[in-house]
Amino acid sequence: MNLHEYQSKARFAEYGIPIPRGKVAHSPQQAYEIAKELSAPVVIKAQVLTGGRGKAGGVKLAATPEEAERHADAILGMDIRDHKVLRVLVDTASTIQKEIYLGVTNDRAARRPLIMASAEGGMDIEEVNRVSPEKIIREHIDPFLGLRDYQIRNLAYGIELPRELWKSFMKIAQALYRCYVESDATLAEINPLIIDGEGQLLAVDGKMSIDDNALFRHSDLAELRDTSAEPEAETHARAAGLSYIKLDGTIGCMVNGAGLAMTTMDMTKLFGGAPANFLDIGGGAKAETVAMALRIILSDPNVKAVLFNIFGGITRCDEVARGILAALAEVQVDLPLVVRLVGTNEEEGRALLDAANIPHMETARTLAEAARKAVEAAQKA
Amino acid sequence: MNLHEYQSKARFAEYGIPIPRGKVAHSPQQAYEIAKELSAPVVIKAQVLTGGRGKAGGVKLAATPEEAERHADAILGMDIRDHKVLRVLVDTASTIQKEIYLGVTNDRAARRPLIMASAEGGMDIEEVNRVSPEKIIREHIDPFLGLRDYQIRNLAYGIELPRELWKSFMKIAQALYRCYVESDATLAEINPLIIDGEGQLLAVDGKMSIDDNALFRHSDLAELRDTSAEPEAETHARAAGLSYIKLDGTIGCMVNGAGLAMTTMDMTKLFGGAPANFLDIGGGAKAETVAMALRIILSDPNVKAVLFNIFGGITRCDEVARGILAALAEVQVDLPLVVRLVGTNEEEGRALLDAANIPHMETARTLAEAARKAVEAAQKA
Amino acid sequence: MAILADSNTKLLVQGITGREGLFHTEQMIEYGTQVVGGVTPGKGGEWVLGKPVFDTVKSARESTGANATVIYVPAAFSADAIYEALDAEIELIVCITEGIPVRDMMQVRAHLDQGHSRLIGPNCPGLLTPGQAKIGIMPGHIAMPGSVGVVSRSGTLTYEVVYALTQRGIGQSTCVGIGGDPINGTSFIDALRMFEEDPQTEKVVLIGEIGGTDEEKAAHFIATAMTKPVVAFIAGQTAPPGKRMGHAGAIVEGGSGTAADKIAALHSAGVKVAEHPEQIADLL
Amino acid sequence: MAILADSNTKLLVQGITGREGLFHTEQMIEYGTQVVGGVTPGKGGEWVLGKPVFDTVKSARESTGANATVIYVPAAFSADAIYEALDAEIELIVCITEGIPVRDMMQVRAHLDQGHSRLIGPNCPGLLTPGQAKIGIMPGHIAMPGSVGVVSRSGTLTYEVVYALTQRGIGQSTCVGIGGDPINGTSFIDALRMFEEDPQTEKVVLIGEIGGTDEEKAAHFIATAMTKPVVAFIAGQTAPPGKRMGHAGAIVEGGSGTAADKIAALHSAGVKVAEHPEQIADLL
Repeated sequence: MNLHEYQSKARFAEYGIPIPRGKVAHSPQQAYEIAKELSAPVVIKAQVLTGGRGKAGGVKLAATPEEAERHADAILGMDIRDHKVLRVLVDTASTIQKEIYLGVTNDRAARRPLIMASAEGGMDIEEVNRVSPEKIIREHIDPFLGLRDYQIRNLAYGIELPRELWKSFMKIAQALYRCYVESDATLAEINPLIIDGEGQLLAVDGKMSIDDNALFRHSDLAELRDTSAEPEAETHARAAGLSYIKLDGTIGCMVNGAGLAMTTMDMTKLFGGAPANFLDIGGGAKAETVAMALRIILSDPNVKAVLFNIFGGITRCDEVARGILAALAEVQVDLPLVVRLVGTNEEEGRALLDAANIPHMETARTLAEAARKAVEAAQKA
Repeated sequence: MNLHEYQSKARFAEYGIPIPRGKVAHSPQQAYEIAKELSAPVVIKAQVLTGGRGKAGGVKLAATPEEAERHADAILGMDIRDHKVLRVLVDTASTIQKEIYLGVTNDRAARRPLIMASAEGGMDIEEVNRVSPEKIIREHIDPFLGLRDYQIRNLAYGIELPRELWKSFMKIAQALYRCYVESDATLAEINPLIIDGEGQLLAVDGKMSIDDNALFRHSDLAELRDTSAEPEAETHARAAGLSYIKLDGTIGCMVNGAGLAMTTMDMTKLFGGAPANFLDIGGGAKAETVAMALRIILSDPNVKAVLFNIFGGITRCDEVARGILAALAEVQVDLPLVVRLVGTNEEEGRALLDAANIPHMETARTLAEAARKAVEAAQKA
Repeated sequence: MAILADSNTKLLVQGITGREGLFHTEQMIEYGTQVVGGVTPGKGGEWVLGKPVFDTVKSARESTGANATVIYVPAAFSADAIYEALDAEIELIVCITEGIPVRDMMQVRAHLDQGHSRLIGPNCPGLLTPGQAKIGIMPGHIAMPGSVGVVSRSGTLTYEVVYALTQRGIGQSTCVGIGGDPINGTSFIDALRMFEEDPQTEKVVLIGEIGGTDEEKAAHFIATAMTKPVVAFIAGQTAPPGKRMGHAGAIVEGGSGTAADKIAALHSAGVKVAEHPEQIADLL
Repeated sequence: MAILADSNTKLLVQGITGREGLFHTEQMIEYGTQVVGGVTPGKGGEWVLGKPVFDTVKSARESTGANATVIYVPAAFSADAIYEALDAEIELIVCITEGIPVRDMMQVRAHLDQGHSRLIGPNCPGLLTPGQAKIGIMPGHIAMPGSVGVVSRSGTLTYEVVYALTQRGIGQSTCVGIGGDPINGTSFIDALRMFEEDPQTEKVVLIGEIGGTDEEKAAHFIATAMTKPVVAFIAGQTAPPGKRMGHAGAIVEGGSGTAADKIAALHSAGVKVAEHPEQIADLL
C-alpha cells in the first residue's frame, strides 16, 4: 500500500523530520486560503500515487494566493498516468541549495533493510542507479542491531555532506529508519532532502509504501489507504478477500492460486489474446466466492470472454463444478465462458458442466486448449 | 545499584504489573493514616536493602490502623543486618493461595538474559536452586529477539500454572522483561508473585538491581539511589569518582587498579591482618585524588594503619611519589603509613619518599614486605 | 531416499486444533504421514484425531521425538511459532501460513541463519514425498513416486504440473513448495542442492515466477554445480510492473524480477524453459 | 611470532583526537607500534601526531589497510564503535573503554559471535607484544621479549606481574588484558588456545579474579587441551560477597565466583597457583 506525499511527510514529521509548512487542498479556493495563511510563495503539488507528475505539469510554483488558486484549478482534475488528481498539497516554497536522496527500503536479495543516500537528489533513484550506481551510497541494516550511527556517517561521508549538517542528517536518518520500522514500511524515502536557503536540511518530498501483510497491526495506516486512487473493482475485491488486479486486455481470468493465475494470463497472451485481469479466488471454489469474482470480472467493460482455470486438489473437481454452476445460477453472464477443470475427478467435473448446458459455455481439457478457445471467443465477440 | 521493594514495585506497576495498594510511611503516624485510607488489613514491611527482614521481625500484619501504627513503631529504627530501617511500606494484605517466583537476570556465563520461574515462590531463589534446582524453570533470552511468548508458556507449563492464569502470566512476564530491559536492570524479580484470594496474580514483593554502568542513560533511576543505605564514605567516594568499599579490618588500603587493590587486601590477610577497605584510586596518583582517598580511608575509625600500593606505569614512580607527598602535606595523618611504589623509576620514587622524612611513614620494596609492615604497624597501634 | 521428509519423519502440527490445522492433519494422516502430535497453547492434554496435543513444542518434542513440524497458525503468531520450533531444535520446519509481515521474516531469517534447522516457506503448500509423507496442504493423490524432483514458489501451479507428470506416468521424488513470499527459509538453490545430492532424484523441475532474483541465482547454481538436468517454467510474463500478483513476492520492482530476465538467465545456464506448464513433461 | 599483534600489525585508533586517545597514541607510536591513522567523526582530513584522521572506520581502512583498531571512546558510544569496526571487517578490535552497560555488551557479544573479528576487552589495558607492538594503555617499558604468555582480567596487577618477570629476566611473548567486565570479547580459554598454538610461547601466566566462572572453564581447558605449563594467580580472596570490587565483573554473586572455587579448580587441573604475585616467577 502506497501513501501519498502529504501522508508520508506528515508521518515523517511525527518522527521529527523537518518538512515545509503546508496543507492539502481539495479545491482551488482551499488552495487560495492555504497560500494566504502561509503568506509566502508556495508550491502546488498534485497528490497522485504515481511518478512523473512534474513532467505532466502537476507541480507548480505560485507567488501569490491568486496564482495558487489558478494553479490548483489547473492541476485538480488532471489525469496523470491514469490517476486523477483529487487533491493538491500547498507547501511553502523553499530555496534549494542542494538536493539529496535518502531512503530506506527492503533489500529482498540481502534479506534486510537497506538505507541509501545520494548527492543526486530530486531524480528517480532507480534512474540514478541505472546511470551512475556509484553515486548511491548503500548501507545494509542488520534487522536486530538497527541503523547504527556509524552507518549514517558512512552515508554522510559518501555523499560529501557538509560537516555542519552531519548532526541533523543523523537525526533525520534515524527518524526515517524508526518511521520505516514502526510503520512496517517497505519503502520510506525523502527525495529530495534539500539544503535550503538557510543551510538547513528539509524534506520537501516523501514517499512511503507499507507492507500490506503488516496492516493488521497498524489500523491507523490502514485508514490512510486512498481507494479513490485504485480501480473500484480492486477495492471491492480486497473487501471480499480476493486478489484482483485490473489489466488492459479482454479476457477475464478466474483462477485458484496466484502462480496458476499468472500462468493463465500468460497463456492468453501466448495464443494471441490479452488478459483483462489477474484474479486469484483462493482455495477450492465455493459458489459464493465464484459469484463475487464473476461480478468483479464483469464490471470491467473491456471483458469479452471469461476463462476459468481451476485446479481441483483437495477439493475435488466435481465439487468445484457444482460451485461454478451454483454461482452461474446467481450471476447473469452473457459473455462466452471457457471452463477448464483439472485435477482430481476432472472427468466427472467436466461432465457435470457439459450436462448443465449453460449458454455460451465451453469446457476444455488442457490449459492450451482453454486459452485458445478463450482467445477465439474474445476475438469473435 | 539496588532499589527498595517499594521502588521496584512502583516501577513494575508502571509497566502494568498488578501490585497491592500501598504507600511508604516514614513514621508510625503515617503508617496509621495509610492503613486507615486503605481500610483493610495491611502488612507493614521494613524497606531495607538486604534480605532476611522477615526473620528479623521486619514484616508484620496489622488488622487495624492502630495495630499498623504499633508495628510501624516497632519496625522503624530497627537494625537489620547492619541496615537501619528508615521507611516501611504499608501494603494491603493479600490472601495467598499460592506463591510463585518470577525473575529476570543476566546470566553471565551464557552472556544473555535469563528468565526463571518456580512454583516454590516466597523463598530465596538461590536457596531453591541449591536444594532443588529442578524446581526452577529457566529460559535464556536472545538479546535481539527478546522474550518470546512461547518461552513464557514454557515457564507456565513447567511450573504447572493453572491454565486460566496463563494469559495474565504472559502479560506480567512480558512487562517484567520490558521493565528489566528499559531500566538496564541486572535483576528484576517478583518474589512472591501470588495467586490471591480472588484467583488473580499479584506481585506482592519485588526487587530490582540496576547496572551502574548504564545509569548515565537513566537519570530517573539514578535519583532513586538510597544513599542512607550505604556507608557515608562510599557515597563520598562515588561522588569523587573513586571505587571504595568499606570492610571490617584495620588496614586502610590505597591502590591504583582494581585487581591490584584486591591483591593488596588479600596480602594483608595472608600476613595475619585484615583490610579495612577496598579502594581503587584509578590511573596515576594525582595529589588531589590521593588526598581525597586518604580522607575517606581515615573516616573509618577502625583504621589503624594505611598501606599504599601504587604501580607506576606510564606515570613514573617519582611523579607518583611527589603526588603522595603533596597529598600528605594537605591531609593530617597520625597513623602509621606504609608506602610501596613499584614500576618505572621505583628507586627514585622511594628515595624521594624516604628523603621527605614523613613521621610514621615506612617504604617497602615488595608487596610481601609492605603487607607485613602494615600488619605489624596495625597490630602495634 | 527423496529429500527433506520420508516415512520416518515424525511430524508435529503447530496449530493442530485450528480449522486449517485440523483439516490438513486429517489429510496428512490419511496419506500415511507419521503425525506424532500437535501443539496448541492452552490445550495440552487433549487428543485430536488420535494424536496428543501439547502446550509447547518443547514438551511435544520431548514426549514424541518429533523431528519435523508444520505450522498452521495465524500470521500474527507465526514468527513466534517458528522461533519456538527453532528453539526446540526441530530439524525441519514447514510454515504454511500466508501473510506474515516481511519485517518479521527478515528477523526470522537472520536468526535462522545462526542455527541448524531448515525452514520451508512461509506462504507455501509444504512438501510431498509421494507414497511416504505429505507435510502441508498439497493434495496427496495427484502425485506418484518416481525420480523427478519438483521445486516451486507456487501452490496450485505446482499441483497442476505434478498432476500432469503423474498423468504421463512420470513419478516424483519429492515436491517442495518454497513459498511465494519475498523472504523465505529455503531458496531454489537450497532445494536444487538437495536434489543434486539425492540418489533417487534424476531430473528436476523448477517452477519460478516474477519477483526477486532467486531464479537467476538458481540458474547460476545449475550452470556451475549441477549435473542433473533441470526443466523450468516461469509464471508472470504478462504481469504489469509494480503490482503484486497474489503472492507478496511476485512483483516486478525497479525493473528487476521480470520473467524475461529469469528465462534468459535459465536459458543461458542451459536450462530448458517450457512455454507453458503442459510442455514440461515433453522437455523432461 | 607472539599472538594477536606484532610489528606488522597496522593499527587504527578510534577516538584518536580525544584526551585519552591522543595521549596513548603518542605512547604507542613511541613504542614502535605501526599506527596508521585514527578515526574521529567530524575530524576527517586532519592530522595528529603525523597520522591521518578519518571520519569513518571504513574510509580509514580503505586508505590505510589497517587490520587492527583500538577504541578510546566514551562508554555511551563504544558499542557503536565496536560495530563500526566489525562492519569494516577489522580483524582485531581492542576496546579500552570502561563502563559500557552490560546490556550493550550482551548485544555486542551476540553479534560478534556471528562474525570473524576478535574483540579484546572492553574495560581492559589492551595488549603488548614486547619489542613489537603495544595496543592500548600498558606501560611498554616494563616488558621484555621472551617466551612467557601473560593473560589477565586486570590492569595494574598485570603490570606488576610483567614488571616482576622482567626484573627477574623472564621475557614475555605477549601480554593480554582481557578486561574486567562480566561480558567481554575474549575469554581466558581463547587466549590460552592462542598461546598454546604460538611457537614462541613456552609457558603461560594466568591472572584471574573473583566473579564469573571464566577461570573454572580455563582450568578445564588447561587440563584437557594444553601442553604448556600454566601458573595462575587469583585476586580477591578477601572480597566480601555481593560487592563489586572496582571491576564490573569482580563480584561474588549467589555463592558463585569465589576465589576459593577458582583456585580449587585450577589446582585440580594441575595448575600451580601463586599465593601472591611475587611468587609467580618462582613457580614458572
